Amino acid sequence: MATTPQLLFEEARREGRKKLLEHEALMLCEHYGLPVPRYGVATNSKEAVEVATKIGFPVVMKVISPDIVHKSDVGGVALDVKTPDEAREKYITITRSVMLRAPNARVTGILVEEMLPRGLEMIVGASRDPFFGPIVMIGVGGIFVEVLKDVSFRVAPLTPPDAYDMLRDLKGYVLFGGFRGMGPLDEEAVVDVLMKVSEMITQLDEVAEIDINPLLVYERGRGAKVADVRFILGDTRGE
Amino acid sequence: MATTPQLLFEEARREGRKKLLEHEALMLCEHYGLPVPRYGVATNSKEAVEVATKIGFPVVMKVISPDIVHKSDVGGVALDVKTPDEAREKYITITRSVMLRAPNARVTGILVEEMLPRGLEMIVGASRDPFFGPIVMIGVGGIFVEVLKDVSFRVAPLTPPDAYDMLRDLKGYVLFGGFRGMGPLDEEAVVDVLMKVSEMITQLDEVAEIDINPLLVYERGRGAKVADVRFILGDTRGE
Amino acid sequence: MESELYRLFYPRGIAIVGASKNPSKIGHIVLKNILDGGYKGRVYPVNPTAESVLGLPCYPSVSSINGEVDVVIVSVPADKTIEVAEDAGRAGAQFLVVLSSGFKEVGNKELEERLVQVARKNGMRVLGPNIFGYVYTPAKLNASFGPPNLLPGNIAFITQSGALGIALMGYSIVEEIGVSSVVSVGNKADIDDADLLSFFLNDPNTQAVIMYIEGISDGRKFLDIASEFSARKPIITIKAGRTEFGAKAAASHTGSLSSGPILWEGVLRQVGALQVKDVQTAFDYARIFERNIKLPGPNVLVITNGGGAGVQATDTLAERGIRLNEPPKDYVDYLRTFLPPFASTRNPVDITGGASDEYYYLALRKALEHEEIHSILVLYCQTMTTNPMKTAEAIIKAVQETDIKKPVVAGFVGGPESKEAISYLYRAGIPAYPTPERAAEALSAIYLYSKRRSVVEARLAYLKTLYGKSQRLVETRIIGEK
Amino acid sequence: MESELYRLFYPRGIAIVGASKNPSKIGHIVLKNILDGGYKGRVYPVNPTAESVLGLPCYPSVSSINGEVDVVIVSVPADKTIEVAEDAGRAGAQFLVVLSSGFKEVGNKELEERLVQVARKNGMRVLGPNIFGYVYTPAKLNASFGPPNLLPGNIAFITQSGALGIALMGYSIVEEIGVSSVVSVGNKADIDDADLLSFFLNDPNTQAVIMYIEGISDGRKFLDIASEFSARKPIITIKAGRTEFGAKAAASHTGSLSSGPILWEGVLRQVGALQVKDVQTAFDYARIFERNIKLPGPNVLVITNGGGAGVQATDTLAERGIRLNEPPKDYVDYLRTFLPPFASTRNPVDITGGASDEYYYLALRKALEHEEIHSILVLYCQTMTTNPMKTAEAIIKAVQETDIKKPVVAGFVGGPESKEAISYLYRAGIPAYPTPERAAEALSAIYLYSKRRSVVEARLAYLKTLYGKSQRLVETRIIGEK
Repeated sequence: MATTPQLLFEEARREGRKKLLEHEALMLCEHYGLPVPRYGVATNSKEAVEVATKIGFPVVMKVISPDIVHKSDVGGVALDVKTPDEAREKYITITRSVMLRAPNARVTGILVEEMLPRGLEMIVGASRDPFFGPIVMIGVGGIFVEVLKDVSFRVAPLTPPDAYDMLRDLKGYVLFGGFRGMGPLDEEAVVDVLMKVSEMITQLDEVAEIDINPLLVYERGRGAKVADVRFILGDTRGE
Repeated sequence: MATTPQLLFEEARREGRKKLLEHEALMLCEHYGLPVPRYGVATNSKEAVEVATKIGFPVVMKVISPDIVHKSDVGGVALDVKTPDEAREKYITITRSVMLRAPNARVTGILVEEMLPRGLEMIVGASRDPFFGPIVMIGVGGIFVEVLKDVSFRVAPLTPPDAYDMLRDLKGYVLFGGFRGMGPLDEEAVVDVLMKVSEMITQLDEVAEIDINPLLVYERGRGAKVADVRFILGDTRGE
Repeated sequence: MESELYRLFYPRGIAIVGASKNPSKIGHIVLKNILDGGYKGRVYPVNPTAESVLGLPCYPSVSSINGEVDVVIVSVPADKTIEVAEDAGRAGAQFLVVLSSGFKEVGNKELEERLVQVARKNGMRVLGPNIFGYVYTPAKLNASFGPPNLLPGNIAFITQSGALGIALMGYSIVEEIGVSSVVSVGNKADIDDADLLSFFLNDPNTQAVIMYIEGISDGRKFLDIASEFSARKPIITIKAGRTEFGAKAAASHTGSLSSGPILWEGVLRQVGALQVKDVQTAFDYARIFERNIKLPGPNVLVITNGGGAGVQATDTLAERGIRLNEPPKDYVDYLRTFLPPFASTRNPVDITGGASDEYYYLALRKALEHEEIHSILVLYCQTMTTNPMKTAEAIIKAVQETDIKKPVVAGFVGGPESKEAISYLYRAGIPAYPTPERAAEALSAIYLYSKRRSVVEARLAYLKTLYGKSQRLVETRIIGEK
Repeated sequence: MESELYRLFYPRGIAIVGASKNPSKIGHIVLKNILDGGYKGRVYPVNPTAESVLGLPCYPSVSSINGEVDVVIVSVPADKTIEVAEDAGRAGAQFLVVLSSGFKEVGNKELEERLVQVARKNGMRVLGPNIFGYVYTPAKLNASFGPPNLLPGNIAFITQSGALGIALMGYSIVEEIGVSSVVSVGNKADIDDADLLSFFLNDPNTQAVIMYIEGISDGRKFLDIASEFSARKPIITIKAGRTEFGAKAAASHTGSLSSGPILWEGVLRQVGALQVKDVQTAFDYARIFERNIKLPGPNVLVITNGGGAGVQATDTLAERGIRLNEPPKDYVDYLRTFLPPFASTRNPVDITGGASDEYYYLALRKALEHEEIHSILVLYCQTMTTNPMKTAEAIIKAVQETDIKKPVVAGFVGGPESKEAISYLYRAGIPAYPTPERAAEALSAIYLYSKRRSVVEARLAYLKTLYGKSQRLVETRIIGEK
C-alpha cells in the first residue's frame, strides 16, 4: 500500500471526502514517524486472521467506511479479539451487522489493530487560525479538557522548547510525575508527537485539522501511542 | 445484631482497636440514616449463600479482620459474585487464602455486600481541628482531590445552606450538571450525607475521624451510596 | 442592651500608666495622640517619677486618681504589668489596654495568663498585650502610638499584626479611607476578634470591618459571631498564611499554630466573610462598603468613554462571575437620541472618547432610573478635550438628583486631575478608583457579599429554628480543648 | 543598520496638517505639545486658511514647505487624507501620522486601504489612522494630543486603545513611570506592533515595552519579532479580551475579529511576553524592568520590620512559584551580632518593629554581598519611632556602596511620608511599591521573565540552527490570507 500524502488527499478529493479514512490516517501518521499501533486492513475473513496473527493477539477490529460516523452503533467494532477463530468470526459478524444496519454505506474493509495497553489519555490537535496560521494544541483527556478547559496552544512550527513549555503549561502536567501506580511518564515521547504534528500542519496545506484523541502516554522510556486520529481536509489552495 | 454506637466503641476499646470493623462502620452509618449498600456477615459458607441470596446477586465479599489492612493482598476480597454456588465457593476460597497468607489474623467473618452500580466518586470526611473543633470535608474523587486539592471544608454542625455551599464551592461541582452520559446528579442526596456526617462527628465524641471514600453519587432522584467508610476512634474523653 | 465593651470605646476617663516626658517613648506618643485627638473625657498620666507630662499633672498610681477611670493604658515593662493590673483593679477600672510586649509572643505564657487572671478577678477585661493601642473616631479617641491624623469614617479595622497594622493606618490616610476604629489585638489574651465584632455589630458608626487575622484561639466563638455579623455588615478578611508557605512564615512569626489555609477558606465562607489577598484590595473593598448599599439585582451596566477601559472592566467582571447583559431596548433608544452614531450601545456602553459631561449625566441618570439596570460602573479616560472634575460633577449630579440607591462605582484613569476627581467623587459618597479593573473588582465585591450574605442568612435562620432564637450554636467538645 | 522607523522617532522636520488656532482642536493641541516639549527639529504648521498658528507661519501645503519634512501629522477629516498623502509624497516625507478617524473603525475599509496604497506608492509608511499620535522622549518629541508633561524614562508603551492609552499617559505621571515612547497604533493600517518592536529592540533608550493589544493582523510577523525582542528585553502585555466575555466586548468595540483568549495566552508565552490582567500591574512590572537587571539566582531574601508584611509577601511569592529558603547560616550569624534576640532570622528576616535604619543598612548590605542570596525584597512598615525617608536612605546607601547588581525591590507601607520615600527610592533607581504584595509580585516578575526568556532563547537557538542565522521563521501559508 505504498502511497504519498498527496495521493491520499487526491483520492479523498476524488471521492468527495473531507476526512481521511482510518487506515489512511494511520498511514499518514506513520509517514511522519508518529507512533501508531500495528495495524492492517482485511477485506475478507482470511485476511483478517492473517493480519491479526501478524500483529499478535489481542486485536481490535473496526469497519472502515467514509459513510459511518458512529461505528459502534452499527456493530462495526470488536474489541479484545483474542484468537484467530475469534478474528474470523468477528470479521463476519461486523460485516453482516454493518450490511444490515447501514446497507448504503460504502465499506473499504476492516481495520485490524493492535490492542494498546492503558496509559494517560492526552489530546493533541492542530488547526489553522486566521491570524496566526497553523497552530498546535495539547491537553490531558477527560476532566482536564472537558471540565477545566485545560489546554495549551502554540503556533507551528514548534521548536522542542515550545513543545516542552506547552506541555508543562498544563495543570494536568502534574500527572507526568506519576499517578495511580504509574511511574513518571514519557515526556520526550509527547514532545516528539507535538513536533511531528507541528510538521504535518506546517507542511500539509491540504489538512485543515488534525485530532489525535487519545494519545496514550506510558511510563518514561515506554513512549506514547496514537490510539485514534482524524484528519479533516480543507480547501487551502482555493481561497 | 442490635447494638448502639456506644456498645460498638466499647467493644473496639476492649479489643484495643482504633478502627471500627467494616460491618460495624456500616451499622453505625445505618444508625444515622446514611445510605449504605445492603450487607450481611457470614461466618460459614451456608450463611454466605443465604445472605447473598437475600441481598440479591451480584455481591461483593470481603474478609472482616482487625489485623488485615490490605485485604486484596491476602486474597480476602471477591468482586462480582454472581450465583449462590459462586458465593459458597468464594467463602471457602477467601477463608483458606487468608488462613494461609495471614495465619495470625483474627477473622470475624466475611462481609457480603450488594455490588453497587457506578456513579460519580466523591470523598466525604470529618475530623477535629484544634481551633474549630469538628469539621466536615468534601471533594470529588480522583484527579480533583489528588491532583488539584479541590476540597472544601466547613465547621460542624453544618446547616443545609452550608452543605449546599461547600458542595458548590468545589471546582468539580460542574460535574453535577451531568457528565459522560449521566444526567444531572443528585445534589440533595450529597447534602443529606454531609448533614448526617456532621451530626455524627458532632455527637460522637469517641470518633476522631470519618472517611467515606468513595461516596457514589447517582443521577438526580437516584440518591448516593456510601461504598466504603472508615471510622477512626480517638481518646476524646481523656484529654 | 449596652455592649460589654461599651466603656472601652466611650470611656469617661483614661489613665496612661507609663506616660513619659520623652517624646520618643510610647507612653508619650499615646498620651499626645489622646490629647491631640480631641477626646472629651478625662485623661490621667500615671508616672511616679514625673510631676507632669504634656501639661497634665501626673499621678503615682491609678488608684491615687480621684475620678472615674474606665480605661487604663499600660506602657510599662512586662514584669510590672501585674502590679499595675492590681492597682487598676482597686481603682475600679473596666479595661486594661496593655501595649507592653514580652508575653506569649516571646514564650512568656505564664505571665500573660496571670495578667488576665488578675484583671478578670478585678472585673477588668484586657486588650492586648503586645499592641499599638486602639482608635475610635466617634469618641475622638486615638489611644494608639500610630499616626494622629486618621480620617473619620465608618470602617473598623481589627489587626493582629502590629507593625503592618500601624503602617496601614498611615496608608488609610493616603488612600483617603475613613475609619470608625482601629484596634490592635496583639496576643488576644482576653478580648478577641469575636468580642470586637460583637461591639461593631451594634455600633451605628461602623458599616464594615476589615480584619487582619493570623490565628484564632476560639474558633467556634468566632464562627458564631462572625456569621451574625456578616448577615448585617460585611467583613473583609486578610488571612495571613493563605498558602502553605505563608502559613509556615506566619507560624514562625507569631509562634502560634493555626489551622490550615483550606480550612480557613471554608470557615471564612461559612461565616460569609470576604477573603482578600492583599491590603490594597481590602481597602478597595472597604471603600465600596462605606455606604450601606442595598442588594442590587443582577444587571450591571458599564458606561465608558473608552472602549479599552470597557473591555478591561468586562474581563475583570467576567472573571468574578458577572456577565454583562445587553442594555434594555428603551434605554438604548434613549441613548440613541443624543449619542453620536458611532457610539456603541451594547454593554459596555461606549459614549465615545469625546464624550461631554452631559453625555455622562444623561446616560447615568437614565440608567439610575431604569428598573432593569441594577448597578452602574462609570469609567472615564482622561483626554485633553474633557475635564475629569466636570465629569465627576456630572456623575454626582445624576446620583443626587435621582436619589435612587443603586450602587454606582467610578473608575477614573488619568493624571493628577483625575486623582483629584476621584477624591471629589469619594467625598460625595461615590466609590472611585484609578483603574478600570480596580473599579470593576470593587463593584463585584457588592455582588459577592450579597451572595455570601444570603447563604449566611439561610444558615442563621436554620440554626434559629433548631436551637431557639436567643441561643448561640450548639456547644461542642473540642479535642485538645483545655 | 538604521531602523526603517528611525526618522519617525528622530525626524528632522515635522509638518502638522490641520494645525489650528482653536485651542480645543486636536491640530492645535498636537502642535502645542510639539513646541512645548522642546523638540529640536523644524516644525511646520500646514493650514491654507491661517497665516500663523502659535507664532509659527502657516504653509498652504506640505509640498510648499521649503525644508526637510520627515513626518507629516495629519489632522484633517478622513476624506481629505488622500489628498494630503499625495501632497506629502510629493514633498518627500517618510511618514504619515494619521490622527483622523473615520476609517476601518467605522466600516470605511476602502478609504483606509487607499490611503496606505497612496502612501506606500510615494515611499511613505503610515502610523494610524485613528490615533492620538506618538511621543519619543529622547528626541523631546510629543506629537500627540495627550498630556504634555510625561516623565522621561525607558519604558515604551504601544497602545491599540485610544482613550485608555491617552488616559494611561496621565496615569504614568501620577505613578511616576518614566517613558521613552508612547505610540498610539489605532487601526494599524500599515505600521504595526511588530514594526515598532523592531525599532525598540535596537533602541538604547528603551528597556522594556508595555503593549495594550486588542488584535493583530499578521500573527506570524508578530511571533517572530516579539520572540527576538523578549530574548533581549521584556514585553509586558495587556491583552484585551482575556475572557470569552471580554473578547466579545473587544470585538464589538473594535469591529475586528481576534483569535480566542486561550490561543493568545499560548502565543504570548511562546514569544516570552508577560501577560498581565490590569493596567496597574503593567505599570508595576514596568517599574521593575526600568533597570536592565541580570537574571538572578533562585534565592530571594525578604527583610522586614513587620511580621505581617513578611507573611503577605511570602504568600504572594508562593502563589507565583517562588519559595523562600532559609537564609545562609553565616548570614544568620552575622544578623545575630546586632539584632535583638527576639528578632526572627528565618526568611522573611524580621528585624523587629523598632528596627533602626542601621539594621536595614547592615542586613541589606550583607545580603547584597552574600553569594547565596540572589535578590532582596525589603519591606518597611511605617511606625511612629522610625522614619521612612531615613530607611530609604539606608537602603540606597547599601545598594550604592556595594555596587552589586542584584535585584532589590522595596515595599513601603505607611502614610504620606512613606509615599515620599517611595518616590525617593524610585528616583535612586530602586523599584518601590506601597504594599508588600505589589512589591512581592513585582519581584516575582523578574523571575517569571527570566524563565520565559530562557525558553524563548532556546527556541531562537533551535530555529537558527534550522533555518540559518539571518533568516526569520519559515514562511507558512495561512488559510484566508490575502
